[in-house]
Amino acid sequence: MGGDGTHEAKTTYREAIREALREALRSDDRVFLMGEDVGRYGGCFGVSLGLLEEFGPERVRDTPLSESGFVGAGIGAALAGMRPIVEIMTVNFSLLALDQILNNAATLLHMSGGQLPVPLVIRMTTGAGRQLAAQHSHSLEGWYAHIPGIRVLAPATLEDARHMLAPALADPDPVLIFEHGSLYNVSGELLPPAAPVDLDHAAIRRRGTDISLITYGGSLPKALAAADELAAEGISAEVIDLRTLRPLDDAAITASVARTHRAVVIDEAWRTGSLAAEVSARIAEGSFYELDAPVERVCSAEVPMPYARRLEEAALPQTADIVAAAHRAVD
Amino acid sequence: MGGDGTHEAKTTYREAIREALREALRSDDRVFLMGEDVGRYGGCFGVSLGLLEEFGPERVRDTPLSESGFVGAGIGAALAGMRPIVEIMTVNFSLLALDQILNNAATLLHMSGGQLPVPLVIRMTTGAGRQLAAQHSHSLEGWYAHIPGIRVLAPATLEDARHMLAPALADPDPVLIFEHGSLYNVSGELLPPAAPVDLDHAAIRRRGTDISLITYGGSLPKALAAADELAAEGISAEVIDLRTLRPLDDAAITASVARTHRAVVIDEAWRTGSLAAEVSARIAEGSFYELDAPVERVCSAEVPMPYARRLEEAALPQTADIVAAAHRAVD
Amino acid sequence: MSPAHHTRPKKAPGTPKPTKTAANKAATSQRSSKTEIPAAGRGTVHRMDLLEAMLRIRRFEERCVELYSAATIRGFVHLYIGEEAVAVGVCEALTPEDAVVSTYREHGHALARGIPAEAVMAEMYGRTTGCSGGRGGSMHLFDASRRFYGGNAIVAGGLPLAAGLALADRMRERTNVTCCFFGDGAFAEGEFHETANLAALWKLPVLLVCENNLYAMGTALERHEAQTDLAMRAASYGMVAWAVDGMDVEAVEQAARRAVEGIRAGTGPHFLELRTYRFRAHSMYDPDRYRDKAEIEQWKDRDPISLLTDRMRANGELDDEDVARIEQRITTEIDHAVEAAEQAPEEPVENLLHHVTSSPAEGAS
Amino acid sequence: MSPAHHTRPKKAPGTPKPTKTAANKAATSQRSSKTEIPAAGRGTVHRMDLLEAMLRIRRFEERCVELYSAATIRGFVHLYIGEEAVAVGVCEALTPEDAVVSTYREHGHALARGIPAEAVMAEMYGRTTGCSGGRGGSMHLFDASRRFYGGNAIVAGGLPLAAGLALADRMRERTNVTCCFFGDGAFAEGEFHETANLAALWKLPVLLVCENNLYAMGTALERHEAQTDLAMRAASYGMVAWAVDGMDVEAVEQAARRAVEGIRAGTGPHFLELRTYRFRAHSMYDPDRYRDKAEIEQWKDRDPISLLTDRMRANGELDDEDVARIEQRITTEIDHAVEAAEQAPEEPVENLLHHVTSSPAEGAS
Ligand SMILES: Cc1ncc(C[n+]2csc(CCOP(=O)(O)OP(=O)(O)O)c2C)c(N)n1
Ligand SMILES: Cc1ncc(C[n+]2csc(CCOP(=O)(O)OP(=O)(O)O)c2C)c(N)n1
Ligand SMILES: [Mg+2]
Ligand SMILES: [Mg+2]
Repeated sequence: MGGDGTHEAKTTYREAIREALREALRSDDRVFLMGEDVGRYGGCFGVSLGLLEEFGPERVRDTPLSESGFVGAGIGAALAGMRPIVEIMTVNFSLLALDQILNNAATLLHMSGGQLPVPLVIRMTTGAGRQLAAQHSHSLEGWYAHIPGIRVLAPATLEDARHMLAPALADPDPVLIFEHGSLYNVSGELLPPAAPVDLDHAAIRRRGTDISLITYGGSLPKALAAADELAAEGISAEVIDLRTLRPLDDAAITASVARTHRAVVIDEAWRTGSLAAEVSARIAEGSFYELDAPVERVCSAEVPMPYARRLEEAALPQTADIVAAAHRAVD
Repeated sequence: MGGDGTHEAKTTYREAIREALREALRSDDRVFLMGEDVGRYGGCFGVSLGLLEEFGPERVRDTPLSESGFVGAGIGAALAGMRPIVEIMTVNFSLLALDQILNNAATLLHMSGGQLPVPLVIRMTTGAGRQLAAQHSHSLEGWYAHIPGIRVLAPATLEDARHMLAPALADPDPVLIFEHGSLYNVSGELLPPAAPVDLDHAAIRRRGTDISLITYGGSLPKALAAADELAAEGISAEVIDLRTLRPLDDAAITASVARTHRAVVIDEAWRTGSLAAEVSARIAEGSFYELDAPVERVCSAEVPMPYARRLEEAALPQTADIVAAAHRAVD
Repeated sequence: MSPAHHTRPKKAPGTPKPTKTAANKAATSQRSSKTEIPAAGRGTVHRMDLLEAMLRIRRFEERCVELYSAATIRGFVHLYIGEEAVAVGVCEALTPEDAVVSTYREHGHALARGIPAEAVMAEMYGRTTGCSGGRGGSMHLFDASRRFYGGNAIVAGGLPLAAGLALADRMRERTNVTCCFFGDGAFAEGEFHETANLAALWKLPVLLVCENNLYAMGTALERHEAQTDLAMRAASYGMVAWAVDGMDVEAVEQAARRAVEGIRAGTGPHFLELRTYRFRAHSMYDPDRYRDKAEIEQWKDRDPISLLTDRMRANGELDDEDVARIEQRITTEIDHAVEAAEQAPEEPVENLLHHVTSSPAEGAS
Repeated sequence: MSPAHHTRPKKAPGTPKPTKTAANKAATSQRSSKTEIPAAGRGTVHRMDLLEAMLRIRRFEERCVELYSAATIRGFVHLYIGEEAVAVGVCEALTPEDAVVSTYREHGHALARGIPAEAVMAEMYGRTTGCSGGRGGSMHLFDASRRFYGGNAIVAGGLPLAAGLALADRMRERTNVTCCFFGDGAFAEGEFHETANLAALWKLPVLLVCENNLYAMGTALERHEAQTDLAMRAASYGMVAWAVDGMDVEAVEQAARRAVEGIRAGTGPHFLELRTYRFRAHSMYDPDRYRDKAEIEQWKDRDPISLLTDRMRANGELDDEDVARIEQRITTEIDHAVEAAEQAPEEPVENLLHHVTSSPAEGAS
């Protein structure tokens, strides 16, 4: 993460996103933010607090509860020259708009023979961990990463939260941004950008030589904690933050596995059919002769998320599970 | 397949499904069929032709165009003691009902602490190959196979088309059945069932020793054709029909790979995040020391399906692609 | 909008006149354990019963606030304070055979339906004795024995289920009614419209109960609905629809009874718009920045509990002693519920994968 | 239902009176190349123009039947025969700056919007010269230069797009109208309702054009809609809504002009229910078992083309020679379109992954 826990907090993930939104709204009058409760309420998780006051109700636009309707309207507005940022409160509700995303946003450019790019950004909260139970704890970004024609981002650090939005808006095609709910309160010092964020590359968050821990989003802090624990045992773990879930940065994954020869993929989605499955398959297919042990996956248990705290904790990937998986791979 | 091409045709895949529906409607008065145009029209692909006349409009129930509404109604009816068979015309429209399937059908049993099983069957057509272009050519069964709490079936033979429905209806939990559009006209002799179809196991459709071709649904005929070609070259390919996409029959996959040490997974979905990725990952993770070559995947190109015939053919897995993948694995 | 938007239930053309019914035995089982209740009447005893039911919800919710603040119960918790007349009045009109489909703001519905406070409280504690075995939490209360089908955290997600439950009852020739609660916010969701059309087209025995509390989270009705007369909108589907004062429990009960009668008589779905207000924020997370304090105070003047107690006091039907006795009984009940929840077992982690499918040994695929 | 259900457009309260406009230059560019058309008038020349536009669609569709039967064009093909007056009348009221969103039954809309028959035909041949480069096919015609945004094979899927196009125009202070075509079947989809509410709530400059041909595939209107008066249903959102005889191209044009005027004047979305009928099956796949042959014949008596030619002949505005001349011109045009399509190149397979994203070298991730 940008800062360490003991540091004087300078900003939070939430504020970093808000600042990115503010910058976008200030610098391009084609940009507007639209979604349920983004205005008066200040955003379901407080992300857009204050933006209505600054930019007014046309550009910070509260919508009715009509996910398909307003996501589709975002697509239409993008076709007509705007640069909409559509917020879907959480990934759980995005299913109601999935037809619009798959069949229109991701498809119009191709279906029209290249005539109709859709410069749209869709943001949504993802993930579990707050005892919100079965209908409010999904991690479905892997589904979106299946769809040709869109880019899928998962900012896991303050810097990515702050700086991924501008290049996302500059992308002529639809970009989906998944913000893990457990990250909003993460705080730290925001490092000034050395260069514009590059949406094509994964980031090495920690260098290591014995094993690659490959993850993204809300699982990054757990992977880093696991790397700490492993380091204490003398195992040097490299931590790869995928950042962009589509297109995947194959080169970064391959290079890391070429160094470490072992990999654990950590993903909060249900194991079967997760993005972790794709990453695991790519490693085994592409780095077959580099691997010294089977790829390990640490994912959520295949259960609709239970409410009870202990059950939820047991269902989710935890640092201890990552450490155990690394042991299996290394031993 | 049940019969070979030269045989006097006894039945078709379409008729086999119709017969299964007829049997279900006859033998249990809690069963009813509901969906768009299942009645007067006879089913969008003619599957339910004649059933309205036989069972009347209450039990062969045409619905408005309201995928979320009538799928949810199917769930409710199942909760209240019926055994609904809901037809969604095609998987493309199932996105509009995905929230109901994921957040209600698959989840109610768990959320309610075991009080509310949902004995519902949902059928839909899947797949491409008929120049229906980007919005009508999806293969999204892999997404459904990601969801805990449901069973996912893909009948690929006349026998499975005819005999999978009864055990699906007997399952106390939701079962999704994917019928590939290109199979409806497949015809052949229907073999009498030796035993009730077992929904937990994959089937070996052809025995072989050199390589495992693992597939399901509409790709099975292509895999069998590839096995023929390979046999001509002296390569003995085993063809595994997964049949049940969730839960996957790990034992069958593992056993086959233990025999052949090589695998090609064939799946009409887009490659990234496909069910083929899960199968490939499972093989590499579970049969790591058995594999003599990287698992190969033959999937659709990552493109919204183009209309033009040659482009569509190029986008879809073809027999030649399977043969080529097998060569890569064997060489 | 102010309380002035309230109207009394209007008679729609073709509605059956209210008739006597024994239907109110439904969810009162829990309450009736303390005293013998005569068949449905408008009398003192009945009003006392309505009062107690509303107070139970109020005090239960207040206890939730404490427990949530102490981080004892978690997740998203949506309180029903201010809306008690709706759940109590409507559930009074249902029989045990009828079905109820609810939302995430459903403590009130669950209690009014007769689910014991103990089972609801234990659910929020995530204990095995909870009405969903601790797997559901505040937003997912279930009780199959009372045909209480949850508990749905997807706005409008319960509506299609309700249509299906009703369809099954109709196909099995049972005269049950399925009652579905949802908010004004759900009106903007496509699922509401798909369900309304299905229900009206197929003349399903559904009671659609719209709790119009004027807000969907922070978004006021007039900023999420082009046409704010929701009863009129529902009527455009060709179903009977009335707007009712949702703060007056007797008005609610009367309208619900009349609607349920109509539905049982085969006249198809009925729609009630219950004009109400939540006195607290949307959820325990919500700082409630978007509402005018004066508006809230104005509505509190029409507190459904005061409204009923004032009426009863004016009639000489209620005195301080009665109130104290009821309050005492409820306090005991809720204290007991909390204690029981605290002592109840947690599900062992080994059982995590139970109830994923009905087969005992399954879970992961 | 029979043709008797037709009504003339009703004036809704508060609608601006029709005024003269130069707006009809829109999609007529293609036709106007053959002759100088005077400013919008109800005169002979104009009617001749409407006739030619309808005939072009009819003949084009008839050619599609032949080509489909010969397996030259493939996929799902939905013909517009019988409904020509709708596309022609409505498009006549639009300017080139206005936007059009359509359905899978859109050959008529595309031609009426002025997309050359050649580009539409080549699309169905799957050739690079097609209006979607051969990647869309019959259900996905596009032409960005004419603001023709497709072609949507998901019923009701285009409606939210239309709201967004209109929102953008409003935010950029452009006075364009977005016209969205959809069928009666779309009325049952949640997306229609979400869009109708958004459009009415935000007063978006949208013209909602419901082609009520009484069937959604094999399901008759009264078996998919609880309330079959669709204009009334739309009006319940607080938008201006009229039912119009969709077989009378002049009535359609008049209503569309009036609606477009109202929208441009800032009175928010307008809804037109155009009562029409498809003379052929739902698609080329459909054996059409669900309709009464007598019903079809009854509707054919109101063929929009005969209706107009009869009127013109009665007025002495049209003779056999005129008809022959127009037919000849159209035959030539379509023959040419077919020939051109046959000779047009196919996209090389190497370009399969083009246009997946805008970056030139991408495709697979
Ligand atoms: C489909 C969906 N979208 C958004 C949300 C987030 N959300 C939860 S409650 C709520 C407001 C609902 O308002 P209303 O229907 O009026 O019910 P109320 O909370 O007022 O009782 C919202 C937006 C959700 N749960 N489901
Ligand atoms: C969401 C969705 N559901 C089902 C279909 C299959 N389908 C295609 S057209 C059609 C009928 C649509 O009827 P209507 O809207 O009246 O238009 P029409 O074909 O009569 O012009 C159906 C059911 C679809 N394309 N999309
Ligand atoms: Mg509300
Ligand atoms: Mg129609």
